[in-house]
Formats: sequence, structure tokens, C-alpha cells
Amino acid sequence: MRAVVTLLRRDLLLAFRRRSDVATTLFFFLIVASLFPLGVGPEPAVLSRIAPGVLWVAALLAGMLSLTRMFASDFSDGSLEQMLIAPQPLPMLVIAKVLAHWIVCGLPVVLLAPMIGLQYALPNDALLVLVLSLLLGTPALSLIGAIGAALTLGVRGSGLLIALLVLPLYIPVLIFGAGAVAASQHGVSAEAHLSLLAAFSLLSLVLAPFATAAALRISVE
Amino acid sequence: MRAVVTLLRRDLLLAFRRRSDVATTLFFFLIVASLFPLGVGPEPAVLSRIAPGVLWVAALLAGMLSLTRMFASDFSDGSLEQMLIAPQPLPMLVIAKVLAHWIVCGLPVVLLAPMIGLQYALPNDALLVLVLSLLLGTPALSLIGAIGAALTLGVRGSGLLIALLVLPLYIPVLIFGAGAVAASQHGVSAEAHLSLLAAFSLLSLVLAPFATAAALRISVE
Amino acid sequence: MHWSSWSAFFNMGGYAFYVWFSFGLTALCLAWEILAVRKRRDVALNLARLLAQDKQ
Amino acid sequence: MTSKGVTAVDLSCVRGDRILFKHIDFTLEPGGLLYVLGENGSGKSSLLRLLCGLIKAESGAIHWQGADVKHALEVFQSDLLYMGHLNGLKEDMSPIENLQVNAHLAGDNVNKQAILSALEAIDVKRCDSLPVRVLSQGQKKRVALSRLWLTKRKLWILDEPFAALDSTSVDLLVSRISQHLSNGGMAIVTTHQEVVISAQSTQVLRLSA
Amino acid sequence: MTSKGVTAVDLSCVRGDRILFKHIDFTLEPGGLLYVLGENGSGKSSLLRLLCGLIKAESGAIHWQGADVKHALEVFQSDLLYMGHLNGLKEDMSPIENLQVNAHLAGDNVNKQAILSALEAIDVKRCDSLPVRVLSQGQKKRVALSRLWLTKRKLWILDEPFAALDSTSVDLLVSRISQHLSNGGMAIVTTHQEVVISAQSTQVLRLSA
Amino acid sequence: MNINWFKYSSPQTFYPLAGRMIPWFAWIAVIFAVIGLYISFFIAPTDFQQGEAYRIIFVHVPAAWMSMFIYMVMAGWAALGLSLNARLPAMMAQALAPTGAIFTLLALVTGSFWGKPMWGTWWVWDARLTSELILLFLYLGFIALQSSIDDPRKADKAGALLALVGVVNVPIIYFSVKWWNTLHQGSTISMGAAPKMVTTMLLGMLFMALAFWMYTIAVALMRVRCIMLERERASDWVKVLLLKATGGNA
Ligand code: HEM
Ligand SMILES: Nc1ncnc2c1ncn2[C@@H]1O[C@H](COP(=O)(O)OP(=O)(O)OP(=O)(O)O)[C@@H](O)[C@H]1O
Ligand SMILES: Nc1ncnc2c1ncn2[C@@H]1O[C@H](COP(=O)(O)OP(=O)(O)OP(=O)(O)O)[C@@H](O)[C@H]1O
Ligand SMILES: [Mg+2]
Ligand SMILES: [Mg+2]
Repeated sequence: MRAVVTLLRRDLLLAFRRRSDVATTLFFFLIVASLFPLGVGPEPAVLSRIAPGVLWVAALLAGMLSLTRMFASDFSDGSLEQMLIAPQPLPMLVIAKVLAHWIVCGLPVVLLAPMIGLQYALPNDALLVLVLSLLLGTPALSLIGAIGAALTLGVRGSGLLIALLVLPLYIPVLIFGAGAVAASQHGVSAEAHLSLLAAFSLLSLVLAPFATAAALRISVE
Repeated sequence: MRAVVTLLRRDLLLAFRRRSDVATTLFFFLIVASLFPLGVGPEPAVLSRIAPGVLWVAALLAGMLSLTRMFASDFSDGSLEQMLIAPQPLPMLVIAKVLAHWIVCGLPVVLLAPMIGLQYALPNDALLVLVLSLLLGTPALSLIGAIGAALTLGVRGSGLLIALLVLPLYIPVLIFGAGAVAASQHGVSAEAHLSLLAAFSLLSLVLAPFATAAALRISVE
Repeated sequence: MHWSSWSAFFNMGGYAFYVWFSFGLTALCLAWEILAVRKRRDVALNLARLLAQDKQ
Repeated sequence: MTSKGVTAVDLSCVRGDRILFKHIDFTLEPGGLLYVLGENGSGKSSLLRLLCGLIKAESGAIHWQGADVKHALEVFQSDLLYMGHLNGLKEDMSPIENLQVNAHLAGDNVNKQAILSALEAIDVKRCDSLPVRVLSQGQKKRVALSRLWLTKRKLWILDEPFAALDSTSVDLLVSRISQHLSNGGMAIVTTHQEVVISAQSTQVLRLSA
Repeated sequence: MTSKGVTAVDLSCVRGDRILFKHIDFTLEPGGLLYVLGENGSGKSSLLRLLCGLIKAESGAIHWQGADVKHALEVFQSDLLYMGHLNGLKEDMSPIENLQVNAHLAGDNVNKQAILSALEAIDVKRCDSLPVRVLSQGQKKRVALSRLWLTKRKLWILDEPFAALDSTSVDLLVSRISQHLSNGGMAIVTTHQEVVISAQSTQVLRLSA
Repeated sequence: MNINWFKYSSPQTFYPLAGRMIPWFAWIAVIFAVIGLYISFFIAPTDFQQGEAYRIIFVHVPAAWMSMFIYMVMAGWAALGLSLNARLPAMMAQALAPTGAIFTLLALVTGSFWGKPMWGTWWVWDARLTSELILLFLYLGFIALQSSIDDPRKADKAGALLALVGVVNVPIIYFSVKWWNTLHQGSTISMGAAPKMVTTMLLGMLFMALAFWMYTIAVALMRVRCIMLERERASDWVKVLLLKATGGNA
């Protein structure tokens, strides 16, 4: 247990040392969300129509791009080898790393999202649902992403490979998340979408750490 | 000159050895472009309205994600040091590397784009303009991207930092590119957009290699 | 002088929130920046002092 | 089968389509030192990684204190200290922070004082608060090696610990290893340099390419 | 000022906020060997990178054949061969392909036959068509070093060329370097190992941390 | 002559000089701000269309001006530092960036707080607003790049290069955004609808801009002093300086 806490604290410390890392995830989210109006045009009606989809895709991409960093430095400097031969249960260590990743890359996006929602002319209750859906959905993104990150360790160009492995698994999260916001835009209750999202997150919490641990063992061999 | 050809051939050979890299850029483009209908909903009218923007943003992100790889492996295995102390003009070598990057990551996107345009219910002449605009615009993306890639060499979390540095500079390309397609959708001639795009590409061809060479010297120091 | 009273002044013709928020935020940001720079200076001075004593 | 050390039985290893080595047997008892020698590419690093469980043997078994490690991996791993070609240090953290974290992750208990004296022992205390990134090749190696002054583990597996070290550091390291051996520890070491470590019993395992 | 070799005048180098070294002067004439020695972290690698122009000196100048290299960088660089801590090999290509590409990039002309005999000379011909990725530490180093059998450049700058090599390879390398020197070449070498290279004139530059 | 000037622009001589200049600029800033605020709240008349909300203009426009102006100045210092390989200009560029980013943010936020009562919405994708947003990204990129490179010299050079590339692109970005916006005639509001400027309004904005300008100089000088201390804390002049300071206290 203490190893878990140490690992979490170490990763947060490292993230803090490199504050710009945290900031860049956020700004990537912000920039991608701001690129779309430039491509699509500035009409508020169109923008608010596509807002749920765009914001969720932007959040998803921002979370995904930071995945490469989850294990890469541990792998290349040898810390991962040491974690694997440590007498601790590996899935627990994985949970610590995923949690650190979510705190650093997921949480800030959740907090920033309403501001960008304003740029897309989203009404207030849709904004609330947006935040809720991100809060319930982003942990699943980190958990599933960890499997991809572990599988592609030490593979050149892993950034894109991760995308390829992980995006199909992200699709349910995207559908429920964007669906929740769209529902509340249309005045329908978003509860069904949100509980599906929560269920999906729980499921990945149970399964993903084991899959990630197995993937790590394979990658290091 | 022969050094340039050798470098180009080497990079293409390496890309060929890692065919999955090429494939992943393509699939990333494909997946991002396919995520939107999932997030936004299937109405053809909305989709064709947002198609130029979404396709261009997807192309831009796909090109950007592969930027990290442009110099990273040369940097970490020491080839870059050797390139810097070689008695060849560095900007020429940079052009070879950018060209290789474009052939591997830009060209396939150009060729695949019309297929995806069909999914978004784009008419034929808009598809043609889409291909043309990508053909004229993606070289600028590779050239400007090279500067960002060179500046962030050896920096942890460089994937996201590149995004932050480079995406604002990509905006003119996005605007003219998406604008060209949108214009032809509305029955207006896209010529003005396309020539601006070409001018921008030429300008970056003249300036970017020197900036990239300077950035490389700074990063290796 | 076109304000009939102080309360009219503070009310800003009904736009008090927007006007005072804008001015207030500006003042706040600038003040915060000054404080942040001073704190940075204190930290730097302390470190430099420690180092100077070390060397002696 | 009441050995208190480590025994390898008929180990073999395949990489790519080549058999790197086969029929490797040895027994290392407390106080014993095993040199693994051989040319470049003869399979020394592979053997060491195999002993730690980082790669799987093609055939054969490893016993620790009489039990097959396949069935008692945790026990074995908590007695084992492995240092490979990589240093296992975070470039953004200082030596002190690195050692602290590494010890916790390995399940050991150390305090800051102990870490400082370990760094002192191998003469990198001067760099204790710089980020590891700016250290020279040899300084990084020394920081990694200072774990040896902190640990109580019984079996040390060291892959080329002397590479990149200057001669004073080599001497310090040699005396630390012999101290460990005289306290009843065991060590498996690869090296290309001529280094003499005093031990109660020294074995040499020579791999050929 | 009609030296045919390399001269360093009052070089100094700052890394972070530390002065690594200052007032470094030396002259190396054809046939001469310069050892750069010093403890870990004393600045050997930094000095070598500085000589190649990879990092900027805080002050001082380097002259090559009488001319300041600042003004004649291309001439200097086409006479220079540098090998640092990194090998400069692509993991996905075979040794042969790597050497071919590296030679072209450096502006040299080599054919496949020459490359094969260079690999033969340092005894890694056996691995010539494996991807570099699967080679052992020492095999990679040897592939990188085989450039020395292919080049006609006059000034060699080698940063710890003997690290990770087994003893036969060290001997091969030593004899190649002395051959180069006896042909009127020059070499600047750092090492922590005791290695004797025969040369017409040997200088030692000792850096202290 | 030139060489001499740069010798005197070394951190060692500039540090105390900057220290003496800061209070002057600070006080001038305060004076200008007082005048500017007085004009904006007590002299400038009520706008017949927008009511009192228009008074936001007195922070909004000066902040927007400063945000662009500082970027140009920053790039100028960066170019100087890169071409002369001098330390002080690079430090100045680094010292200006956060202030520029803050003014950009202020222009955006105060603009939004103006837009809400006037347009009924916090944000529209108008050309000016969009390019201001992109300017914010450029600033943040510069800051992020510099803070993620630890070797200060390297960070200086990399940042300078980025600033220069940005400055080549800023006009292109501005015009492309403008063009994009006029092509899609989505937003029905344009800022041309703003009322014609009364001279007093212009005067108020001018004084506020001057106040911001002086403030910027003062803060940048303070920050550049910090940067010098951080980078050169091991050098002799810092030690001498500190000893003098403690000697004075004792
Ligand atoms: C988020 C919202 C806004 C942003 C980011 C923004 C940004 C800017 C910028 C960058 C400028 C300087 C342009 C220049 O000097 O060429 C400016 C000036 C100005 N803005 Fe805004 N603005 C915003 C909202 C508004 C609103 C709502 C109004 C009026 C109803 C407004 C009215 C003006 C006026 C009158 C000027 C002065 C133009 C001049 O002096 O040439 N702005 N704004
Ligand atoms: N996938 C593979 N395909 C073919 N050969 C492989 C593969 N992986 C490893 N090898 C071979 O196995 C050997 C690796 O040995 P190892 O790294 O254990 O050597 P070593 O004895 O530690 O050498 P060094 O002294 O150079 O460190 C090399 O000869 C290498 O060519
Ligand atoms: N940014 C920095 N800040 C502080 N110190 C630095 C920085 N960069 C390098 N150094 C110091 O400079 C020295 C680097 O020296 P260098 O790598 O040249 O050593 P070396 O003589 O090659 O050592 P080795 O034998 O271990 O390879 C180290 O002492 C390191 O701590
Ligand atoms: Mg080995
Ligand atoms: Mg070194």
C-alpha cells in the first residue's frame, strides 16, 4: 500500500516539476476545441449543434495524446524493470499510475470544459451535464488508455499506435458522453446516458489494471 | 546533394521497415474523421455542412501527431549529432527529412481524403477541391511542423508541447484549406483560396528549413 | 460631473456587475502579478544568499 | 535441497533463432561470488535478466533457498537486487528523491540520513540536489549504485557495474561488494574489466558466443 | 601559425552555473595522441563536444591547420570524426545499411565491400544483417566503431571508445588507432581504462572536477 | 562604441540600474492611471447607445493594444539576443512574456464582459476576438517552451526563435482570420457599430494605455532582476552585491 502512495506521489511530483506538461494537455484541449470554428465557420447555431461532439472528441484526443507519457519514461530509464521485480502486486502500482495520469490530464480538462462550452454558445444546464459527463467518463479514458500505453511501450511511433488501439475502445464513452450533453440540449433527461457512463468506468476500473499489468510484463520481456 | 538523397532514402526505408507507422497516421485520420459523426449525430445536412472543417482538422491533427517522430530517433541515437558536424548545409538535410515526413504522413492522407469525404456526403467537385487543397496545404504543415519538432527535441512530453507551438501557426492553412472546400460547396470558385494556400506553402519552404536548422543546433547544444 | 450620487456611480446605469468586474479583474491581475514577482525575487535572493554563505 | 543460496539447473535461452546458451548449471552459496564472463554478445545480460525473471528461460529452473522460484516469486524478489545496463533513475528528480522513491517501490525502508551517507560513500554527495539529468555518465551510474549501500538484500545481480566508473569509484564499489560477501551475501557480476573482488568462494562462468 | 594540426587556445566551458574548466591550451600535431583524463563529471565529454562545435565555448578558440575553425567550419568538419557516448545507429537497420548511410551523410564514399571488411576487422561480420536492435551492448559499440576502418579523416575524437568492449575488441581498436597515428593522423581519446596506444607523441590532459 | 554599450548592458551593471529605474516607472504608471481613471469615470460622458457599460472600453482597448504591442517588443528583444548572442535581450524577452499574456487574457475577459450586456453573448467568433485568442496561444507556447527547457541559454535561444517565427506569422494569421470571418457572414455584429469616439474617450484610453505601458516596463524590470539573480546566483557580482546589502543593514 505504501508503495502505491509513494508511486502516486512521485508521479505527481514529477508532473509538478514539469508544470508545463499539465498546462499543455489543457491547452491542447483548448486549441483543438478552438480550431473547429475556424474550419466550420462562426455561426452560433451550427456551433452549438456540434458542440457536444466536438468538446468530447477534443477531451478524448487530449487525454489520449498524454498517454504515451504514462509508462514511457519508466521504461526507458529502467524504473519499470525495477517495478516488475518488486515484491508488490503490479495491478496496484498500475492503479497508482493511472490515478496520477487522471489527476494531471483528466481533471483539468473537466474543469476547463464549461468555459469552452460558452464559446460554443451552450446553455447553462447543458454545461452542467457536460461537466458531469466528463467527470464520469474521463477515468475510463485513462484506465483503458493505460492498456494501450503498456502494449505499445518501446515501439517506435507509439503515439499513433496507441491512438489506433485505444480509440475504438473509447467509442462507447464518446457516444454516451456526447449523447448526455445533446440530450440535455434537447430538454431530455441525461440520466440514462450518465449512468451508462458510470457503469463503463467501473467496469474498466475492475478489468483494466490487470490487463495493463499483463501488457507491461509482455512489453519488458 | 547525394547526402540529401541518401537521407531521404534512409528515412523512407526506415518508414517502410515500420510500415505500421504509415498505417497509423492514416488510421488516425480515418478514426478522427469517423468519430465526429458518432459525436454529432448522423444527419447528412449537418455532416456535409461541417465536413470541410472536420476533414481539415483531422488531417492537421494526423500530420501533427507524427511530428514528434521527425527528429526524435535521430536525436536519441546520436545520428543528429553526426548530421550537425557533417560538412553539408544543414537546411538541405532538413528539407530531405521534411520531404520524407510528407511522403510518409502527408501524401497518404491526401489520397485517402476523398473516400472519407464521400462518407460526409460531399459532392464530386468539392471532393476534387478537397484533394487539391490538401495537396497544396500539407507540405506547409510538414515544414512548419519541423520547426516545432526541432525546438522541442529532448523535452519531456514533447508531443503536446509541439501541438501548442505549432497549431496556432497552422491556422492560416486550416482557414484557406477548409475555406476552399466550403467555397466550392457553395458553388463559388475556390481559386483564390487555393492560390493563397500555395503561396503560404512556398513561403514556408523558403523560411522553415533555416529556422529548423537553427532550432536543431540549439536543441543539441 | 454627471453622476447624481455615489450610489448612481456604483450602479453604473445597471451595468455595475460587468463594469466593476472588468476593472476589478484588471486591478487584481496586475496586483497579483506584482506580488508574484516579488515573491519570486525573495526566493531567488534567499537562494543566492545561502549559496554566498556556503562559499565563504 | 536445503541450500541457502541460489541454484540454476540446466538453464537455456533462445533469442531470435539462436540458442544463446544451454546447460547452464551453478550453485551459489552465501558468501559466494559468481563472475559471468564472455565476449560481447555471448549472452551475459540475457542470463542475468533471466535469473531475475525478466525474460523466460527456454528450459531449466532456478531455485532459491531450495524452492523453485516459479512457485515462490515474491520471496525471491524480495531478496533480490538487480542492476542492469539502465540506471532506473528519473532525470527530473534529484539523487535523494530518486533513491527514496526506488527504496519505497522495492518495499524497503530508508531514511534520508541513510541515503545521504550512501551517496557520501560513493562520493556523489556533492551532486545530491541537482537533477539527475545534468549529471555526467559516471555520476549517474554512481547514484544508481549507491543503492548497494542502502540495501539488506541477499542476492545482488549486477550487469557491468564498473563500466563508465573512474578508478576511485571502482575501488569503492569493489570493497562494498566484498563487505557484502563477507556478511553472507551473494553476488553475480558481469564485467569486461580486470577487477579483483575478495570473496570466500569465487566461481567463474564463461559464456562463449 | 603554420601548424598542420589542431590547437586549442584558452578554452573554457560553463554548464549550468558551474565553470567546468578554463584556460585549456594544447597543440596536437600529426601523429600525436591526446588523452583526456579525469574523474567522472570532470568535463571530458563536454570538452570533446566543444571541440566538435556541438556546444559553444564560453571563451577561447580552436584552430585547425592554422585557421580559426569559426571561419572555416566546413573544412574542419570534413577532416573530423567524432564518436560520442551515443552510437548513431538506427535500431531498425542492419549494420551494413547503417554504415552506408552514415558514410554518405558524412560526405564519404564507401562501397559495400569496404564495409564488410571493416565489420570483419572488428569481428562483428557475423551480425551484419541482423537489425541493430537485437545486438548486445558491446556489439552495437563495435558496429559504430567500425567507421574507423572506413574513414580517411585526419582528426579522430573518441569519447570512451573502450567502454563495454571485451578485451579482444579493445586490442583490435588500439592497433587501429596506432596505425592511424603512424599514418600521420591525430586522435583525442577519453578513457577510464588503462590502455596503451603507441604513438609518436602522447600528451595527457587531466581535468579535475 | 557599440561594443562598449553591450559591455555595460551586462547583467552585472544592469541589475542596479534597473533597480533604480523601477520606482520611477511605477510612480509614473500610478499617476497616469489616476488621470486615466478620472477621465474614464468622471469626465467621459454616458454613451447614448450603450449606457454606462461602454466604460469597459477604458480597460479593454488599452489591454488589447498592450497585448499586441508587447508581443512585438518581445520579438524585437528576442531577435537582438539571437543575433548578438547577448544575454540581457533574451532575459528581457523572457521577462515580458507573462505580462503580455496577462494583458491578452484581460483583453479577452473584459471584452467578454462587454459583449454579454451588448451582444447578449459571452463570445462570438469575430475576427478580432479570434486573433486575440490565437495571440494568447502564441504567448502560452512561448512560456511553455521556455519553462520546459532547463538550460537557460538553450531556453533563451529556443524561445527567441519561436518568437521570431510567431512574429512572421502574426500578420498572416490576422489577415486570414479576417478574411475567413467576412467570407462566412455568420456574425451579424461588427465592431464598426461602436459609437464614434469622443475626444475625451480617446484621451482616457490613451492615458490608461500609457499607465499600462509604464506598468509593463516596471514589472518587466522587476522580473528581469529575478531572472538575473536566479541564473547568476553563483557568480561573484551577486555575492558582492549581497555582501554589500547585508553590510548596509548591519
Ligand atoms: C471577448 C470579447 C472581445 C475581445 C477579445 C476584443 C478584442 C479587442 C481587440 C484585440 C481590440 C484592439 C483592436 C485594435 O486596436 O485594432 C479591441 C478594440 C476594441 N473593441 Fe474589442 N474585443 C471584445 C469585445 C468587444 C465588444 C463586445 C465591443 C463593443 C461592443 C468591443 C469594442 C471594441 C472597440 C470599440 C475597440 C476599439 C477599436 C479601436 O480603437 O480601433 N470589443 N477589442
Ligand atoms: N531477437 C533476436 N534475434 C537474434 N539475435 C538476438 C535477438 N535478441 C538478442 N540476440 C542476440 O543475443 C545476444 C545478446 O546477448 P547479451 O545482450 O546478453 O550479450 P552480452 O553478453 O551482455 O554482451 P555485452 O558484453 O556486449 O553486453 C547478441 O548476440 C544478440 O545478437
Ligand atoms: N545544466 C547543468 N547544471 C549543472 N551542472 C551541469 C549541467 N550540465 C552539466 N553539468 C555538470 O557538468 C559535468 C558534466 O561533465 P561531462 O559529462 O563532460 O563529464 P565527463 O568528464 O564526461 O564524465 P564521465 O566520465 O562520467 O562521462 C557534470 O559534473 C555535471 O554535473
Ligand atoms: Mg550486456
Ligand atoms: Mg563523459
